[in-house]
Amino acid sequence: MQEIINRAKELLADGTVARVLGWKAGDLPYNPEPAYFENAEALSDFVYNGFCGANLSKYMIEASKLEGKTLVFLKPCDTYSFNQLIKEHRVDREKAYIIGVGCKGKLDIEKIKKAGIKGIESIEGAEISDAAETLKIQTIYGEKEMAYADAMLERCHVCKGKEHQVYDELIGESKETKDAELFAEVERIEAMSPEEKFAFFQNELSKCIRCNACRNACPACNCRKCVFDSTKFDSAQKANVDTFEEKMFHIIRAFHVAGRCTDCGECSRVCPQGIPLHLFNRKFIKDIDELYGEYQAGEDTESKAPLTNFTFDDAEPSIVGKRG
Amino acid sequence: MQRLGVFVCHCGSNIAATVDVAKVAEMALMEPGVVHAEDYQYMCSEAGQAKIAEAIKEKNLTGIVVCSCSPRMHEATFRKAAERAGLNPYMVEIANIREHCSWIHKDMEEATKKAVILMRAAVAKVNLNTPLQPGESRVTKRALVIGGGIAGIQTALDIADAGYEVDIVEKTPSIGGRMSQLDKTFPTLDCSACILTPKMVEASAHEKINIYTYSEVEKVSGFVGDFTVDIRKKARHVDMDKCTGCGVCQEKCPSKKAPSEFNRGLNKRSAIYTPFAQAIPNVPVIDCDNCIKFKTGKCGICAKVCQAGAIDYEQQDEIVTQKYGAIVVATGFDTINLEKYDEYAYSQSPDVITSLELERVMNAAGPTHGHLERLSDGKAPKEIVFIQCVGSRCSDDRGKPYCSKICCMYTAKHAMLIRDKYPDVNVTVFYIDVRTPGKNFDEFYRRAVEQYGVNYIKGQVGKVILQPNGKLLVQGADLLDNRQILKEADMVVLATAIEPNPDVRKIATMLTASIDTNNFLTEAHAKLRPVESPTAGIFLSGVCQGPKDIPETVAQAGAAAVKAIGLLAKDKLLTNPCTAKSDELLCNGCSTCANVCPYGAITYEDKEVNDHGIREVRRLAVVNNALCQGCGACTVACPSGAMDLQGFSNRQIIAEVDAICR
Amino acid sequence: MSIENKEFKPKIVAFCCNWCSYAGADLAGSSRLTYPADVKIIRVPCSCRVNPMFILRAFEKGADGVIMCGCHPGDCHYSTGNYYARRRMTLLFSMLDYIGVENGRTRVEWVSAAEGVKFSDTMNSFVEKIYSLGENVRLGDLRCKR
Amino acid sequence: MFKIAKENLSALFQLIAEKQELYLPVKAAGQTNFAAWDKDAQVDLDTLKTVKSAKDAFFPQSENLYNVTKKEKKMHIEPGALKEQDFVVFGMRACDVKGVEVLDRVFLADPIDSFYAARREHGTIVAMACHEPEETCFCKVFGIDAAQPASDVAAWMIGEDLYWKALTEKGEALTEAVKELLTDADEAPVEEEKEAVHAIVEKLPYMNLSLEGWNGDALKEKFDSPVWEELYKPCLACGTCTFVCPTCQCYDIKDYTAGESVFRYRCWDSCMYSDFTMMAHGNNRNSQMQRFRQRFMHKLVYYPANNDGMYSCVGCGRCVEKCPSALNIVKVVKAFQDQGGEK
Repeated sequence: MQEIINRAKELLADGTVARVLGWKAGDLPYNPEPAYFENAEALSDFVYNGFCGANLSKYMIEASKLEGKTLVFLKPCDTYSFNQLIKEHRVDREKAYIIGVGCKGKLDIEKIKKAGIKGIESIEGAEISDAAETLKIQTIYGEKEMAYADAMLERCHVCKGKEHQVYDELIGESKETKDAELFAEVERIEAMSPEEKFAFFQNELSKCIRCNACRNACPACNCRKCVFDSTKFDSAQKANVDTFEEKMFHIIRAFHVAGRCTDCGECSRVCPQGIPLHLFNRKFIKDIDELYGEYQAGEDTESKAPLTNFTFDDAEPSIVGKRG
Repeated sequence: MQRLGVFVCHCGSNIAATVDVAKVAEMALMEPGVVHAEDYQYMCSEAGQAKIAEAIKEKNLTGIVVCSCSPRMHEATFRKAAERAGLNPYMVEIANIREHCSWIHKDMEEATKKAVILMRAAVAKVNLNTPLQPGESRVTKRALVIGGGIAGIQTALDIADAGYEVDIVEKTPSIGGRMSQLDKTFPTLDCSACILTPKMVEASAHEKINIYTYSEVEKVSGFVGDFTVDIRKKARHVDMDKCTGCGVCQEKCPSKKAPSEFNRGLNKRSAIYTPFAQAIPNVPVIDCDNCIKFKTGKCGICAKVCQAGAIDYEQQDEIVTQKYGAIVVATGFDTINLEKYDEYAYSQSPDVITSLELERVMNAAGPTHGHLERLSDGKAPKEIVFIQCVGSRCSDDRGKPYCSKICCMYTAKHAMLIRDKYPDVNVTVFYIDVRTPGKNFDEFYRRAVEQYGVNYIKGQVGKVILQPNGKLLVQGADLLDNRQILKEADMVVLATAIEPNPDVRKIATMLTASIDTNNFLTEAHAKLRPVESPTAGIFLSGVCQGPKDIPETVAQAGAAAVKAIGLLAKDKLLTNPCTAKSDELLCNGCSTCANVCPYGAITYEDKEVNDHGIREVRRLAVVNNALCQGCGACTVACPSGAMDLQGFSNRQIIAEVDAICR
Repeated sequence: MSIENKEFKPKIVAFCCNWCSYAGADLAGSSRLTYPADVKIIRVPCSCRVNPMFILRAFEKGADGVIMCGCHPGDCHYSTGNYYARRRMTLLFSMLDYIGVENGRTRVEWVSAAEGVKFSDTMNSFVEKIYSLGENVRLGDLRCKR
Repeated sequence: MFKIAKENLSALFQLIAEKQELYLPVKAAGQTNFAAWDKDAQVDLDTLKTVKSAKDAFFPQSENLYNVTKKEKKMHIEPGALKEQDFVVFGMRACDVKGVEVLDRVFLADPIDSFYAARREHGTIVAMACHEPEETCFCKVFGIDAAQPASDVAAWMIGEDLYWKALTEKGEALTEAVKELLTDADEAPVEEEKEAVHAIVEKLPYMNLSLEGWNGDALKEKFDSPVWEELYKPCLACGTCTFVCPTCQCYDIKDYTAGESVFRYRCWDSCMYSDFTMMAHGNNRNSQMQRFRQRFMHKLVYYPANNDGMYSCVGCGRCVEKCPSALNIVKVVKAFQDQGGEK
């Protein structure tokens, strides 16, 4: 981490960048927040550890409007989002100085708490430099332990890989974290009967409180004004009823980001109700891969997105239900 | 709030027999905004239209719904009627209660219920209609023809004769195209050059025609009536103005090893060359890849021998930018590559040739000076086998699924000419079907069989084997006699499938003209608009649209010219107002809409906006109304809903959905 | 066509492109080829104008089936619109299937202006399917059912 | 003081539900939220904080105000039904109970919100003392005793028993109604439990948070502080903090068109949303900084100014746990301390 801070200070000092976008230590062991640092002194609060899950690429939309370059720290998966934003002309590559930072999987405080660990005072083993496989958690109610992997965000278990897709320089080592099949969960649902599928999603979505955290955290949901906030479709209802609105919202949201979603997992990370929202996006990713050829949004800034592309012999919609 | 009128047509008994029209009118009065409703015998009649006009004026209507036949039938009628009464024509909606209701339902109650719902949907929509004004755009009175074959020449001549400037852009050093490579033409056996050359001369001499040979279209922007095109004039290294066409340079050129394109590579040409004797312009080009001066820096003989001093080794490519009102594509065809058809021994024996190569062999200006001889040993062939449908009508991916259309006739021509000139040569034709629709075509084919004794065998050839004695063993089947045939031949001629010129893909992309799976340009309507591209202002001439023979090509070239002339004759174009429109405050500038626009109608501008007090410069989508055809692809691609389609807006369609589902 | 549940009158929305399918529906009409009155057609310029939101909206407001018809691939009046529509609808239908909406409540059919028979056959078979599936309870908003 | 064995709780719930509606923390799809009880419900009294607070019981996220039905061209208006059925909310915490008091001051002040008033009238709150407060808790900062909820009935889960004490008339009535399942109990274990909880509370990291300088008079100096400009930056403008908050009370009124009738309903809104103060002329808060500032100014300055110094934050810590950008009211208060915003 010191290496990162030193480099940031250098780049600030030599005028390469006007500010630094990174994470600032929180007041609890697990709540660092995205933050701008304007000078070397401020960087004393800089932190980069296992709880820095937030994808900073979306913040670069606003940062692109500022004077001068912004130094931004991106994890390997964040760089896909950044590329996608370049493709959509939402960020200015020239305004960004990207340091790709290593990643050994990001932690999910919800998982730690779900394991019954509460009253947390400190957490050891979450530093990027730690090689520890186990988190040592000091709580008011005694010392607890949890395997690092068990506390990892879902997305890290199906990691796309630790290669940065876009950067100016790289700092820090990464560790492979993929230990699950990307589409395993989707396949499990696909194998259900329609009644089971419906019950599953009804159950999950009835938790939705329409807080829009998924949307607002999503780097692909970067519309200046969301269609669900505008009058264009008469769709700004905001009601929390357990029948249809959530489904409409989540299906359309997934559809709007289909072919653009890099599967960064922010939607599921931020959902206060723990709805596995990535299951929507990942279903589209799986369909696109199967029907139109493998496609990874954000791998480049040029290729045609699957929904703005076609081939003459694409599958017919009637293929739905015919596939195994 | 709108003030709406609803007019329910009886259509005699066509509607009234099944739908309670009075009830529909009565129910209409319950709908929001409706202040007037009536039914009438024939709404489209003079009297019916007068009723509409009267109601519009008397009740100050802001919009109307006509419940009648299909909008495809009378939407225009009622729009005009409304316009005459002072209403914007786009404030009219039609509820189709005839084709979609009275004609298909028998039960009156059921049909009436449905008619009411269709009426409600139309009322719900028109409540959200806004007056639309067609835009205007200017027309540049100049046409571009891409391709200088017979199609391009004919189109250019017809347009020029109508008094408009025309530019022809031809990729090769001369106009003339494929037709210039042909020896004779079916079914009259005229000499191809004899009928083509006068056309070439006429085109080059025409004061309204400007020919860019050895040039290619580099970039196209703009839209119908106002295209801007960059044309790359490739460096010829010969000054067009100075050259007298004497030909000495070509004679003296020491590099004579380049395969002659004109003769399909069957013989060689010099590095400085005109493709053929009648070339227009009669100015050679230097083929830098084969020129010793360009390769080694030494030589320069052509410059020394040129008395006109026309040779210019320093010449560079030049870009000419020109504006056009209409563009005609006439890029023609080529024969397919035969590498996937190894069974015919094309790559193994020089005596297996394509039909186009045979044209050159039989032509007096060709590699054999018109003598029919084997290219391997120069001997006169005694046995010639023609194989039809090589790569045409093919069900696998080696060839083309379509019929190349011209092969049956030219093969009959070749067979006939050979039998006529060399009666001792046996000619056998293996065919799947013989297709001879066309004036005097079947008579021509029958003459080949009956008068000239050409041996036609219905059946396919499985293999051609090059034998050690240099002869070719043709293994085929006679399907009528159901037997295998082994035939020894001196020459085999392959009726090779034709395909659109490979460059057409690039050109289609530049023009945003669509092409089909076989790379043929798509017409706006297969039957009713066969020479227009779906992209306004782009017209199709010749084989780029589909396989054709010469008379058809010339006919289509004329038709394309007429369509282009029809466009150029206008001073201004009215544009369809039902176009896409972007809401500046919602636009993300993400380019998704432009990526799906088939017309290239969407561009981006950096523009300052005032978004509720926040002033900033944003990248915004701008729709060119002259280019936009109103398909709506962009509206769905746009995630924020910034892009909407006027006349079929999101809210209008949703209002219809709601009205139907309520 | 056998319709057993006589009480159930489905609401079916058909989006038809102006150039092919709407004309095909007109041809079905002028050929007097019947199909149930449950089908109501909405005219759109092209199948690529059909937003998934329209389809979900129809279900939300109580539709029991939604069908979209357009020009055959390759024949689009706007040359490529239906290719985009095909991908969009494939993905949307796949998602609906994934969340447990009965297969068959949505359909895409390519109907040319010359295919009046195909249009009426399509509508007949689609309506029959919707009758067999019964009322749409999984996607509707309850407020619309009161 | 009464008690009931833990194993008899389902019998208690059954008994309550026979006469009244019963809402309590129920675990569904992995999360615990207040929901109506039924015999299959997975009641979860161990989770300290439900994701959403119990606010819904009195101020539902969406609530129909009236229906308009069109008959021909005439409108028929049918007001939404007021709550008539008695109900019990079981398992709220001390902070959430205090949250209801915050709502009361808004909705029961003139003009009285009849929908809310009806729910308050018919609702009885059984609140549970916290057994193991968590690091995100800071109710004590607002003078709340986690071990002694100020509800109709206060309850303590101690060992295998739930201790039960009615504190109000409503509480007495409920106690009477379920008396058959309760047995008399000694207060001593409860006092012991309270002490233990108080001891834990003292150890919590936010215990020493000082609200000095935050009051109704601090408007100008706080409003104009440059601190906001730094603080808001990570905010994603979602409504998570608002919707999990037990005291946020803003709502929007919208129409839903369903066939022939229109439902006019209200639903929670969030001051974090860009269209929150959107009006015909535009928006008077057109930056996220202004919106962000609004939420905390309201909780710590405007509300106290209008409510005798009472803050509209109860220290439940839900926003601390749920903010996707790890922002929260504690960080705001601390930032002002650090920056000397109140000096």
